[in-house]
Amino acid sequence: MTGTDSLYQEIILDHYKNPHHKGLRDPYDVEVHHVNPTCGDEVTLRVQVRDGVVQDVSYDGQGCSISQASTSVMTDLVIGQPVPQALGRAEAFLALMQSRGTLEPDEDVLEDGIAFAGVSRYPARVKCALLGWMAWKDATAQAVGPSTTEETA
Amino acid sequence: MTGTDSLYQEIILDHYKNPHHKGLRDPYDVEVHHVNPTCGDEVTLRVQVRDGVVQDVSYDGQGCSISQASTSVMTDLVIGQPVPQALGRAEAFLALMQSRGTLEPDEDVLEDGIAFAGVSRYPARVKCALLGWMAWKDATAQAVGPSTTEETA
Amino acid sequence: MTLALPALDVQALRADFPVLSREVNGHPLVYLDNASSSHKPVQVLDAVRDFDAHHYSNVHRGVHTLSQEATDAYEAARTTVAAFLGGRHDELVFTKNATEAVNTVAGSFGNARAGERFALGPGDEVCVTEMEHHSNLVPWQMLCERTGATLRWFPLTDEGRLDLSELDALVNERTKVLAFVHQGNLLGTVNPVDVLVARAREVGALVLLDGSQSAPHMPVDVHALGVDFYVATGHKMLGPSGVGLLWARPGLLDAMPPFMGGGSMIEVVQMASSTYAKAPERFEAGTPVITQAVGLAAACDYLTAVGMDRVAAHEGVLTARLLEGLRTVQGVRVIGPDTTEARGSAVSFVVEGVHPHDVGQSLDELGIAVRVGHHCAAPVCRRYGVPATARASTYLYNTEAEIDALVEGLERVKAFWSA
Amino acid sequence: MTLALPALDVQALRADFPVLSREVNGHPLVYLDNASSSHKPVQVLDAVRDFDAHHYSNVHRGVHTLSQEATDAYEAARTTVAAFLGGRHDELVFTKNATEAVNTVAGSFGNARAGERFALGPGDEVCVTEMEHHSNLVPWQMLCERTGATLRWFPLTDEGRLDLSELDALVNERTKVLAFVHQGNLLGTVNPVDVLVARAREVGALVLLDGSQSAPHMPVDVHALGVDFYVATGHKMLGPSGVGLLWARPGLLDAMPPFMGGGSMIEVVQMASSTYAKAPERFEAGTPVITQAVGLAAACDYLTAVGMDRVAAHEGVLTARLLEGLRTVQGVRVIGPDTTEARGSAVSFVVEGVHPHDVGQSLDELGIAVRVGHHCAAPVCRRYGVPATARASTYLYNTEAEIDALVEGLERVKAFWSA
Ligand SMILES: Cc1ncc(COP(=O)(O)O)c(C=O)c1O
Ligand SMILES: Cc1ncc(COP(=O)(O)O)c(C=O)c1O
Repeated sequence: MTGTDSLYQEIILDHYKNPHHKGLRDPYDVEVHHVNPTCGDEVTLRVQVRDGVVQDVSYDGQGCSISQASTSVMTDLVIGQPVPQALGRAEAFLALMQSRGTLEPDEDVLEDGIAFAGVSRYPARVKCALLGWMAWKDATAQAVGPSTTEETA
Repeated sequence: MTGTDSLYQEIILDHYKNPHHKGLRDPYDVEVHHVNPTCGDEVTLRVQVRDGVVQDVSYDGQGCSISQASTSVMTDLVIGQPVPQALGRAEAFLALMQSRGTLEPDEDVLEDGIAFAGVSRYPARVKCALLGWMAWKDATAQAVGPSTTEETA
Repeated sequence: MTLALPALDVQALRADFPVLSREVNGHPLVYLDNASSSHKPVQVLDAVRDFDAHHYSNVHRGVHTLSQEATDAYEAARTTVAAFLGGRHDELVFTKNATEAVNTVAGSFGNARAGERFALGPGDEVCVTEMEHHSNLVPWQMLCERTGATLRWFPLTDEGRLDLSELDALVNERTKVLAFVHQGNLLGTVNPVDVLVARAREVGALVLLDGSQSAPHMPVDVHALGVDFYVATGHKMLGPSGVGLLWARPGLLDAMPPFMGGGSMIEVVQMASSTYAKAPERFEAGTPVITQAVGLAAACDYLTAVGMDRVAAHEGVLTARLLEGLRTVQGVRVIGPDTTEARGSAVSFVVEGVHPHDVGQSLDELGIAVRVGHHCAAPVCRRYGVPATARASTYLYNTEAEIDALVEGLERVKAFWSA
Repeated sequence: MTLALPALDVQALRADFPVLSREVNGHPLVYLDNASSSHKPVQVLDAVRDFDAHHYSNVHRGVHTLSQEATDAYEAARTTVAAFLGGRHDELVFTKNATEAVNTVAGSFGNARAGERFALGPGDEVCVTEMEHHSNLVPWQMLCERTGATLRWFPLTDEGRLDLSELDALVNERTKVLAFVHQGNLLGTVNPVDVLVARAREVGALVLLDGSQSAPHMPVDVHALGVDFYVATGHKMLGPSGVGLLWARPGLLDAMPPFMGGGSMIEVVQMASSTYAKAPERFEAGTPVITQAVGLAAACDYLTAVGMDRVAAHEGVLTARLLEGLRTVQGVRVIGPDTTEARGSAVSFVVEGVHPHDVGQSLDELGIAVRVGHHCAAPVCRRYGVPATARASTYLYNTEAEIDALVEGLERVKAFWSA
């Protein structure tokens, strides 16, 4: 069931079985809860931003291999990055997901994320791959937005 | 455009061009106004019933050849008949119209009405053929019904 | 008439439409009932059958291959149809017909869940015209009955045009929505969208344009038209029955409450209450009109390949010939504009002394299909003092010879009925 | 298992369904997503194409030959489909899907124009069950929100059945309508219609039965069932997408106000207001789903020729084998009844440690199509503590070998994901 053509690249399976940065941690600025209504997958995600840098991202949730692995890869890609760079990576990942298999991903930008290129050919799974990223974008926007202080937990 | 197969039998054309009993007359018990919403055809029809016999039917209206001729034939068939017999003829005509070309009409009962047998193969025209008959049934039911006296004009 | 474009190769086009080689009552079929519904080329028939036979499945709901193929086809159809009208993918809702599309919009007004622009109540006004198809009239009547708003309408001139002399009074500060037809289905009139939209903008009214007769027959760019909503229906534009469309200016759909509840239009469902998906899904409750959307996209592709400007030019030629021909038949009166200026290809007429039903039936005996009746526009008949009309309406596959056959047929009909 | 009837010749049937000879990912397609949507035999594909290619026209509106042929075909389809369910011609409304049918009924309640039996307001109750498809839940939620009525529901037992212990409390004197599913689409449960109808009769509540999953899979006689409304959807019963149906007990439709306004549903239209046609036309605003109704009738003819009792018996055999097979796969848990008693052929399950999405995707790599997700019944998933399920659902064309392929496939999926 694997192979170069398969959705389930080794990198994805590795992240799924051994997710990075999983488990909710303190301290954090913002916590969000996102749900994929079409399949019931959900993620609770925390973000801490300091001096314009993504200090930490932690999360918990349930979901399929794609959503779990994608969230794990996302934490690797954004933790420690200045917010604009991290957002750039999120945009690059989003573009890749919407490409329907037509984009050649840039390994320098997306690292392990390139393993998801094949997912873009499976429209039903694109939302899975984006669940964690969308939660992170939402939480980060809140954390850096003007209303940060009021909205933090 | 005529012929044994055509909708437009000679009998129908004759009644259309020289309608019987046309024009509204006094005296009458009940007057009704019926409309065929799909084509805008309309008929105003008066009925007088005496001692259980259809004394007179008079009418005016606008409509296609089928509705005009059918109303003309109807007046021939019901005027002078006892109400039950007249209603029987109405039922026979209705059955013919709904037969989709499968009924052999009884000339003793329907007289010139048998010329309409072909109309039953044209569902869009069946309503035309029934307009005058339905108006007559309605008016007659009112004329002989328990509430006759209140409802007459 | 000189054309800016190379004319259509109508004979070649006709070969794509199987029904056009039929005989009716011993005569070659002359199909002039296109304003009621059009026929489908083999390209559409094949797209429908191929999809149903090999790629069909329910959409939006599965990870298996067929379900992905079907979802891809359905969403690609949305893109194609939206683009055909100058719109974008997520601005387009598939409905079962234009009627459902109008009802969806009308249902949003005066609904507590809707955005502010959809507030409607006593004292507010809804404006339509006297030339509307029942499908763009009755939903607004029902809305006014439900909300207590007042229905107003533009009257018609003797020539079959909107009487705009009271424009500023009819569309005023109380007007919340102005709904009108792009091209009238009985009169054939093409309305001055720009004038009406400009006035609606002045007073802040939303504009719904009924494009059921314009999408099939002329190039349409919804953004350029400047309207807020545009509806059309697949079966009149070479597509299957059972599919219509609602296009809306970005932002509007998201402010509208759902019209129907059910599968696919939801976000989170609890037993006690639910939240709803974004547009367009919010307005596509239940299993959508999947195959029909695929068929409609194939129809749009066909029309695009032919070129909508060429379709319009071809119909212009036919309409001119038809109006001219009718003028030669004594006792024929055209209901609607009698020149090709700002008019489409639906031409209604009455024949003195012969009821429209009899005109239609007698023409059918010659193989000529026209429509007779009130054409779902009863108030127009009333306005022009006729119980009904006969209507000939052409499309890209009709020929000048067919126009001539109709004109000649009318002479025979007259002869028969005056015999 | 002994059958009272000669078994189906499944191989012969399969030849009628073009898609079944497809390969998916290098394997023969094993289509087990029938509860979501079914495939169409060539008999239906041909009926659709032949009608569209040679007899199509708009209906109810013309005297010309094509329009008469189309009207005949459409109305004959109404008779056929009604008869398939034990109903009569004028008791049946064609909609675009089951969802529209439910919304049409729900829309009648609490409407000032509706008959007394449709009165609904604060203090009144609407009763559903926890196993409803969103399409038979959300419309009732919207109705309660609109009218202030209270929504109540039957909970489910651990075995996947309706918990009827509070029957008399849940269906009481305040209950105006009881809407429930005949055969659950996620659980496969067949509900005791007689018990629920008897109680509804005691308190005078109207009963809507959602037959979306029963019409395709078992003999149905709406009059014998004793319900007031029955809805179903064409695409799940070998018919095209884009057509559903609403059957109603005589007298009820005529007491209901129209759901949508437009062409064909009217009687007399004036600019200021209109009167409406009788049922069924009153509920078919605009150009109806003409070709789709013709296709659905062809599907009913096909099912009738096979015999609905034989379809049910065949699926009973497959379901028994499936339940047995799943029992052999360690870590698989069936959500819903685990015997064939009072259950249909939709079988939901979860695989320990493997998310349903991954189960479905991995099975697809073996050519096996099952559906995964909440199956438009999110509350059922919540009830059984799972985010989603995988669901295998058979139909008349499935074989025992395909069941075995699924069971074997699940072993391979498990092996892959636990590697
Ligand atoms: C039980 C049940 N009810 C209602 C529906 C809705 O049918 P449709 O989506 O065709 O409207 C479905 C299927 O989707 C179903 O399984
Ligand atoms: C101008 C116009 N509007 C609306 C409609 C309604 O379209 P449909 O019946 O497909 O909903 C039609 C045609 O019937 C039409 O000609």
